[in-house]
Amino acid sequence: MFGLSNPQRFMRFTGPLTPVLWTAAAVLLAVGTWLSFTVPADYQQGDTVRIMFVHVPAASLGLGAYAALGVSSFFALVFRHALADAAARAAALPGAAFTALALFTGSLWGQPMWGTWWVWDARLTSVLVLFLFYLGYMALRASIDDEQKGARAAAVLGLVGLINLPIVKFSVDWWNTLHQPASFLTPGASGLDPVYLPPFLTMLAAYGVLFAALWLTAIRTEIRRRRVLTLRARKALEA
Amino acid sequence: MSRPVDAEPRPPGLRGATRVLLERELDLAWSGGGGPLLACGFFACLTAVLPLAAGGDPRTLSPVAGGIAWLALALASLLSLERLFERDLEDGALDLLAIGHLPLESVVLIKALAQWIAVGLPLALTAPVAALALGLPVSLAPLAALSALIGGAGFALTGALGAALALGAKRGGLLIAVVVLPLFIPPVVFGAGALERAASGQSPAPALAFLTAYVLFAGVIAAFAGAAAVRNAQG
Amino acid sequence: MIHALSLSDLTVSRGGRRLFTGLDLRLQAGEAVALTGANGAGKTSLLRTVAGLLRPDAGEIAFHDGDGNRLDDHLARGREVHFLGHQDGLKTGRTARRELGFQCDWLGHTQTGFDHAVEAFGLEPLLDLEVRRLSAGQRRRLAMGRLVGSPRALWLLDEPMAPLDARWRAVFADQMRRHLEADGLILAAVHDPLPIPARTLDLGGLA
Amino acid sequence: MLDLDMAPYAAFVWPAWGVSALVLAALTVRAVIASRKWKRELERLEKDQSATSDAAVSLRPQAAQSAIGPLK
Repeated sequence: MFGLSNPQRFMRFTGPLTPVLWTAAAVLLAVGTWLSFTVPADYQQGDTVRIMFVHVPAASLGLGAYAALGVSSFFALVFRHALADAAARAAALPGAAFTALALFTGSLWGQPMWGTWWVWDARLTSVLVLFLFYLGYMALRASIDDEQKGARAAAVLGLVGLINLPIVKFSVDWWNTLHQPASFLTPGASGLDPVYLPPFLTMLAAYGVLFAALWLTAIRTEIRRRRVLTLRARKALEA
Repeated sequence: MSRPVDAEPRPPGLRGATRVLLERELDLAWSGGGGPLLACGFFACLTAVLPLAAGGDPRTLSPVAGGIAWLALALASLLSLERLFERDLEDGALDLLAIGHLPLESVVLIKALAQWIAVGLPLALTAPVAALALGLPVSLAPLAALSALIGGAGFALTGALGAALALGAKRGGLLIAVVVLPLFIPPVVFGAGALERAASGQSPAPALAFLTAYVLFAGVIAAFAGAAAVRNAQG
Repeated sequence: MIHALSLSDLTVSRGGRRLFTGLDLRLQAGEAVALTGANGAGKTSLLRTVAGLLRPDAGEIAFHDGDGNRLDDHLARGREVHFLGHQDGLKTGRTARRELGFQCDWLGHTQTGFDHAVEAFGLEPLLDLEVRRLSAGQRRRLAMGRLVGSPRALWLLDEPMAPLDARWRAVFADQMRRHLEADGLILAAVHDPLPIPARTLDLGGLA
Repeated sequence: MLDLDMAPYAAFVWPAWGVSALVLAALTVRAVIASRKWKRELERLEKDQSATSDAAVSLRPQAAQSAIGPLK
């Protein structure tokens, strides 16, 4: 990871990699979608099982993106890498979008099953809380004018959020046992009929590669943006 | 020529410096007459508005009485968090605090302690009264006070961290709420959970244990992350 | 006890803008240095960097004691450095007595520190007033009280005498002279020259 | 076989997939547009920055000289 900390080397390394990621994401998404709609409907859930192929990947990538954000924040704070801060900043929006998608598709999935648009079960509530963490991070970064100070404050919050996530997850699960002894629908992949594995795994891979492509592109853009700002400042100085 | 001996500065020692800063923080928190009245007043307003909004029927209120008391406690703890660091940054006092005998980490903890005493303590005394008004069984009142006291420490510590993070931001108060409330979820869950378990006859001990664990955890995080946030805003 | 301050190859920037680079300075006990330069040249930032409030991009700040070995930065700054910035750091809602008391207690004072400060800057009539009611000059004298109340070797002053009138400037000049005689060090950002013998370090108008 | 007539649950599956596709597309478009915009801007600046530095002597921001003045 340290080798990449130098922006020039990072740009050279990710230059050819990014288009590859984009094409791989497109292919995986196409294949995943095709598989998702050719697999037979579930005898119990009917066609709603197809919603899971977009719901669970979105939730997983929402969490994965926050982990990337937290780890980048750690490097930005401890090693003061401008690149690490760019990485944290770049992961925020896609992560939040994935988490929002997970909430939306989750409620769409829940409606036919439980008859209500939202159920306070442990998993969905945890995704909602993750979304609140993203909101807090983005609100903090947007509220501080000084870019450098805003970046460091956001890095501290990103790291604090990462450390607090398992604690909050534990408290939500503990709360869940308190209110609903058995969560009567465990949409986890574990109870999944093996015939659904191919579409599910393909879609999960597709979301993962897509996030990687989005993330890398955003970091490269951020490096270029900062380079432009420096050049503009220098030009103003010489004018 | 060297300085006369009595002119050697007598370091206040850690206890001295801690006491000195705590007294100042409490004086600032309770100055302007309001003091604990403000926090309790806010709590009373919340408790009064709820039955008006949701209907006064005890059957609907009493099962949620503990939860509402804890929600009010969390929101009331957000009050006056902005005062904790923002004022000191504006009038330059934060620079003075940074070059004292105590490290910034201790300063953050002492400020959180002052916040707990100034806001947490009065709230912990008001919580049972409010909960009873909402229909909480009388037998639960002492537990409500105890859990509110412990939880209040968690709110003060995590709140102090939020206040430090929001330094230099425009709408500080609102930002602190958005940053801090997700981190308030564990204490609210464990605190209200303790009341719920007690109400259903089970022992609240595990919930209180988790609550205390959260407070200790929040203390460590608030000290280091808070000091880093203050240095960032100051530098 | 700080006996010498040395800055080597110091580079400081603020808000993404490079202020100065490659700055060297050696300050011995009993010496004063006046920082000059246009607004925005980085005088305040240099003082804040020495006080540890601002992190330098590069370079080294070292505090040495009497026989030359290096002191731990945190300990030196926590016990031996005074920083008097543009803002006085006073709480307007509290009385002058409490504020001066806090400043001296917080920074570590001698038994007679408080009275010494009150007598040095004529603060007696102001003590029972709330800081809100004091004028800028009175507030600055109150803030200066901590320099005398809590003896510390290195004074970092940012345009200290701006709000003072002629009479109190002379008093403060006298306090600075006594501080230097007692092996103190002074690093002050000024616009008009210091009323005491001092070397000048020009930060160069980069603005 | 492609099973598109999902009768009772179509009203839930299609919006789920539809919105997902929309959001992913929006994220992609936004990322690509921003990337292209700053790439062009950087190339433009670097082109005329190299132009100016060949022509005029590029004025390095002058470092502060730490000249110690005479003892007053």
